[in-house]
Amino acid sequence: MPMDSNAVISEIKKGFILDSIKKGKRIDGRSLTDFREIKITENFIPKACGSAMVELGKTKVVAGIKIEEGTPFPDSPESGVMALNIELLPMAFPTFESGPPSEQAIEYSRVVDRGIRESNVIDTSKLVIEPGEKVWMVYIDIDVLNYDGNIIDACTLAAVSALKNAIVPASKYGGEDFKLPVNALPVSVTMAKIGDELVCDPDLEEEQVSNGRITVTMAEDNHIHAMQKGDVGEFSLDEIRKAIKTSSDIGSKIREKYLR
Amino acid sequence: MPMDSNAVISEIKKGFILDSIKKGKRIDGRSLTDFREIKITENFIPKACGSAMVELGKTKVVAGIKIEEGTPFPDSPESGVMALNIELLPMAFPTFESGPPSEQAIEYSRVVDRGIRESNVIDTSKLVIEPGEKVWMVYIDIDVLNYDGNIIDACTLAAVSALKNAIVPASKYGGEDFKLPVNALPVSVTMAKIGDELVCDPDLEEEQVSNGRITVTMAEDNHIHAMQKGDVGEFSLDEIRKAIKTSSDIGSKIREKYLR
Amino acid sequence: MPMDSNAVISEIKKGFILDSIKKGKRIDGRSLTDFREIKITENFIPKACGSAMVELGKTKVVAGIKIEEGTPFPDSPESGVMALNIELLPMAFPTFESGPPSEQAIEYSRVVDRGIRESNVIDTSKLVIEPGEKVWMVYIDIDVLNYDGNIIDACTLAAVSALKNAIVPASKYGGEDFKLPVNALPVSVTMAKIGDELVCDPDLEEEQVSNGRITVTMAEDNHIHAMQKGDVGEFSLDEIRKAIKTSSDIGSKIREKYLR
Amino acid sequence: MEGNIKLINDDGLRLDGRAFNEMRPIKIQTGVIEKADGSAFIEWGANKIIVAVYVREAYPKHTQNMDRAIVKARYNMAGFSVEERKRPGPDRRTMEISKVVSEALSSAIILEKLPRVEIDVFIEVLEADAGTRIASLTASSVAVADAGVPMRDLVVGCTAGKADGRVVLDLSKDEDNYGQADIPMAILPRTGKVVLLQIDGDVSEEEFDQATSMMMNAMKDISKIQRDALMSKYSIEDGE
Amino acid sequence: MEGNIKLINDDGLRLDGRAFNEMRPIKIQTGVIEKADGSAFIEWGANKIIVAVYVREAYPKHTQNMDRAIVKARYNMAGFSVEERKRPGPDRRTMEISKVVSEALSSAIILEKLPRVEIDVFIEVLEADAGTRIASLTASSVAVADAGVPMRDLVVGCTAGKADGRVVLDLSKDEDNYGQADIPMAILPRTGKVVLLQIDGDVSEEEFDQATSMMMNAMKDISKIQRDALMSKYSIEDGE
Amino acid sequence: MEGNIKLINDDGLRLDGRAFNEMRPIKIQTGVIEKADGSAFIEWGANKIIVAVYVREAYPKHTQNMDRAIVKARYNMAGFSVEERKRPGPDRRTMEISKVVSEALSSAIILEKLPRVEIDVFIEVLEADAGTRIASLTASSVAVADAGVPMRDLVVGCTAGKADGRVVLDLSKDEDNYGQADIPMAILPRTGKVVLLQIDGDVSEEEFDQATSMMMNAMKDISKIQRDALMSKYSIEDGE
Repeated sequence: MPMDSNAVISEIKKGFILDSIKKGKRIDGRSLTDFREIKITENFIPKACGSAMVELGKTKVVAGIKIEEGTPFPDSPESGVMALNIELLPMAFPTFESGPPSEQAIEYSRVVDRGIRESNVIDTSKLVIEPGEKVWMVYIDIDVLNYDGNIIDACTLAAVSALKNAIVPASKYGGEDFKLPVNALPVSVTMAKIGDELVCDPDLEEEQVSNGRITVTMAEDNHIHAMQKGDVGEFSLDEIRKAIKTSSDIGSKIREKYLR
Repeated sequence: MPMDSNAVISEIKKGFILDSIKKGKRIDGRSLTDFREIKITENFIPKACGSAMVELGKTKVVAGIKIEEGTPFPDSPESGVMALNIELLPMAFPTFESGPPSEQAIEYSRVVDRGIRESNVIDTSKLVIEPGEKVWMVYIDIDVLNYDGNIIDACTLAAVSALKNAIVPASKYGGEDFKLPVNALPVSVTMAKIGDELVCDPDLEEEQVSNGRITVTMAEDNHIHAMQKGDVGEFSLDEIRKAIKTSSDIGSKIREKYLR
Repeated sequence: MPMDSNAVISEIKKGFILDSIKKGKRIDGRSLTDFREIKITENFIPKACGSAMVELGKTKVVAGIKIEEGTPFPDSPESGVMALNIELLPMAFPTFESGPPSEQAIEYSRVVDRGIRESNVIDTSKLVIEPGEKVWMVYIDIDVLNYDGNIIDACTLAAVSALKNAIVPASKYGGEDFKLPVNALPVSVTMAKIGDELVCDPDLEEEQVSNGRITVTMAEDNHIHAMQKGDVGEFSLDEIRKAIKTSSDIGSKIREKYLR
Repeated sequence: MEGNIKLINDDGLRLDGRAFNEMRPIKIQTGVIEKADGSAFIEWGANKIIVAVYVREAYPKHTQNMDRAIVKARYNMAGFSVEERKRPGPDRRTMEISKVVSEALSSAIILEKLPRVEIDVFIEVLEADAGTRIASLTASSVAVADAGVPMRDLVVGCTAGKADGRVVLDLSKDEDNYGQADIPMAILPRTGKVVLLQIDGDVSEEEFDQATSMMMNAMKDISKIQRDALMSKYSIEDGE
Repeated sequence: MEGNIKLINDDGLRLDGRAFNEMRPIKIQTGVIEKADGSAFIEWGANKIIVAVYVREAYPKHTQNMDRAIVKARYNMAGFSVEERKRPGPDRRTMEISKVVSEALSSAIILEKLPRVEIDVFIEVLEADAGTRIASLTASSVAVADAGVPMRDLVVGCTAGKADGRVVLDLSKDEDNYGQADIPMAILPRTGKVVLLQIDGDVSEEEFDQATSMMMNAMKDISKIQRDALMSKYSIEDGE
Repeated sequence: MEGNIKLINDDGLRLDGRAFNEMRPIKIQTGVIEKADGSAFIEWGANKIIVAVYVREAYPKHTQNMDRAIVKARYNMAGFSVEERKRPGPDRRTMEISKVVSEALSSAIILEKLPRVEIDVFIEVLEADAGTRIASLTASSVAVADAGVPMRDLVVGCTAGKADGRVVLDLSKDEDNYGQADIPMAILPRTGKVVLLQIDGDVSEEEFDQATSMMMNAMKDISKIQRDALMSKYSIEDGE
């Protein structure tokens, strides 16, 4: 019963997926750059400071934000703190295990974190209460509930959506609540290399037959704020340039449709 | 050689125990409500702030108390701290392992803790040295040295006995030592369901043939301060009411005989 | 392929080593008290506060020192802190594993630590910045890169050499850098009992055929500051006295040649 | 467990407007985790909890009885589920809950029909608002049934407690924090047998009887919500 | 990633005197760990990193594919390797590096020639001065070859980034701390295919192109240093 | 290891009234842990330590020699055993003690008579008052014999040290804290061979000789206490 999320699927199924993609079409009918259906439920967890459930096809994640008072890091006394953590819950897939985060979960967390951090979604310099003493700590926790591929994009969408509706609970500490200022709306676009093609938003089966993954995260400025080549596999520079263009095109559309 | 403390014992022995209990008598001669012989050695560890060794038949536990200065929890600045921890030492039973506490050890700890905490044995509001800054931390550590069943009752007895003789070492911090004020003497009574009967203070073999355990902890007020249904098994409401009565009766006797 | 560092080597090889030692000579040509070639590269890690690479035959270790401001232990407010830690890196030997330090690594660390601490190499009372508040913390970390026997002596040499060239980075905190004062140059001499002989600086194969290890660490005062009988095996009092004399003789020579 | 917050007003109503014996609204939905063998999502007041069940071959351990299924529930709280952000990983409270939930489910599942099988019940509390252990168990029972595991009955649970000295049903967060007792309980409704029961606080025998009769009543309704959620999917075994 | 330190002076030179497209000096030595099957020591600017490789029988795990080798790189930092003393043990950053390095090496090793084999690559950073992941990978590739493992090609890596808004090669520590982007990349030089690539910061498409063409150029030289280090020891497989 | 507390008074007596070569009282009792194969309880001054031994089939590990028994002592301190409450779990000091105690016992047990056997020696320090490692080893040896494990001899131990610059026997807590050296030692009394020896502090060769001859003497008495505790239970093997 247990099946590895990295396992190779049956040769027949694999051939079927590859043949289809060679012809420019995926077995679920999508074009090579189509994302699956995206559904975002903002404020899914009303008691969190901000939250969103994102369904990307059957992939399902919930991001929740907690904002608390804390002390700044000694080397950046005039800066609030942002921490992002993805939990690949054992419920999400047969082979996911309880316990400390796997290398996979950590890689995903760090790629999503970089996309948000480097786009300056949150201006941490505005999250200082008392320089060197007290700052706002923004914890972004993301639960992966069902794993059907492309966790990075689902989590980036969920994190940004949750940040968009987040309230800093200053009244709890004697101040006045205020909306967390959000400066950018980065979108990550992840592509799998299958045969000689790059396909956007791979589902689990596509991930299993792919040779390498590439994620490009861009904000409204169409600059790259995070990029990650992942998994075993190789890309030519041309393929990478194409991936950047695709991210720019598709990412803009997703931003307009789902994040505005 | 290793034998699981939850393992089923031989069918013959099991039948023997069940038959005997059906007739209202246990194989060691006890009635259904009898406890095994109780032996309490107070002040067993003179260097601790309070201590007691309790032998309940062959079950043997040692409770020791350390009282130290510390900082209160942020959400209860005007309250001392009590922490109780049971260690099921690997020496106590062939299958007990070294390492972090098992679910079993944690359940036992929490049931004993609740019985003592909710009876207000210690009035933590009297353990404040400087509100919000400095309070007394009362650590109750209990070592289980030999496991022959009914750890909860042995540990509750040991903890209460140790608290009764505990001294707050204020002189170490420039004050004057004083006796830890003890406001209640809770007694827990644990019963195993064996066949259709409830038997008090089950030994290991009885635990192994039982279908469920129930613990009722009461103080002098004859109110329930902790109750816990444990292990796989089921009880009717009538059985539970009976368990409450038994705890009230037997617990009072134990309190008078061993804790006054 | 994996071979245990404690494993018994082939009976033929073992016989060969034993026979040779019985005749007062070791199979690599050394006399019973000879050390292997010692090579010390001081300041191997320029960015550390002090450092040294030590090669003892093929055994290779790197010691690096970091000195940082910190708070003293509550029970010694007028004393700086020294901490020494040996990592038996998994690269150093086929059976060494990643993860928390093994009992072996901890024993080695503690023996080396005691030799240095008890010789008062560092006068921690001079490492106080503000009594009770701020002191210098001296972290001595030692990486074992290749394990070919006698880690203790290699690490003691590396630690002392690194301390000798260590600079306290006070300018980082607004003061002026100064050389870490070093008061003693302890040398540890480790001997393996092979047959009826004690041989100095055993290599890995000699460790594998030995019956017990003994380390004697002395400083210029020719007093014992650390001694450790290690591994399974037994020594007569005469053998131990001989070990002390050998440490005194050989240790002095090593000190003169390599640490002055 | 005491405070100076008034939990029941002069009209006998609770802070959230409920009567002393009134439940918060409950909704259950099954089949919410596609990869799992069974799953359920429960909303109980502001509690939001998701449960997924995997049925798999048991990995043998020398101390374990392999002639019947092993049930392992793991109760976990999302970082954002509680007032103050929770660090990931189990703690003593969650480990105890995992244990009592596992045992309650074991009492309902026909274990001997599934030798060499492990039933993993993963519980994720997404939003916590008092009574999560019982809401978790109630949903777990539905998720186990949704996975097609043979059960003697669906475990159903409820909580009672004391607020301002009075026995009330289905404690709210404030009542849990400032009340005088907490009594979670779960039963197999066909026989009324109790498979989970804990008390902490101060409860007299009379109060215990009041609390249990209130809960027994309420559990009939909750039981119906469970069965509706499962609809045709679940058919009770002729067991026991 | 921003600061008020001036990283490039009026002559267009960087703080350490390098031109924008100038590498730091690199030295590689093999056979440095006697117990290991292969090893390499790299000095890259002030970085000092040692790598040892063990090739052993894979311990089977039920989820693992045994018809090809498994590559496990473990990147670790010595306590004294960085400005502030590092506590022993992995953290999130080192775990991510271990993963991307493992994957890059896996792309170069002919895994299917080594069924049931585990290739353990232990990386110890003795002194860190920006660019350790790429220096580690570059040395690891040499150490793997030194162990006689069949490879399609030697992985070679390089870093570019942005300092004072300008694309520069082989970031220094200050440029890493106060610059605007970090772009580590590694390729198989025979085909030019990219096996590791990460970006964080702010990089336009044009800047990306500048950075990659600078790195492609530099990697030719680094590749030569690798091959010289291996000398006769390494013979390229007629693979792929 | 230095302080301004005067440890020896003008009459040459120590703070607790003992002469320089006087032991604290020692009591040993066997058969104290019913579930274990062997056990012992030792009171040595104010030290209270309990040891239980389990003899079981060894779980094979690929690196282990299975033709002889493996001895695993685990030294643990109860939370209440020391001045400041100790957190549960091993630390570096307890791990070192576990190792040297295991090795000392291994030197006494006839390991080759018990192939594929693991001898687990669980040591719990209930009250600590200086000299716990030696008291633990002395009791462990009795507990191992109580379990019927074949031994060449009973390991017996003792501690000496320096107080106010003078060699004294069986250090007290104050002497341990404020003295100048600590010398735990253990032997096999039949041959006088040393199986445990550690020193830390400042000890000249002459002082070492004084200390060892004092300890050798004392160990005769301790040895007798061990044998009395075992009484008829223990019969020395005609080994070696």
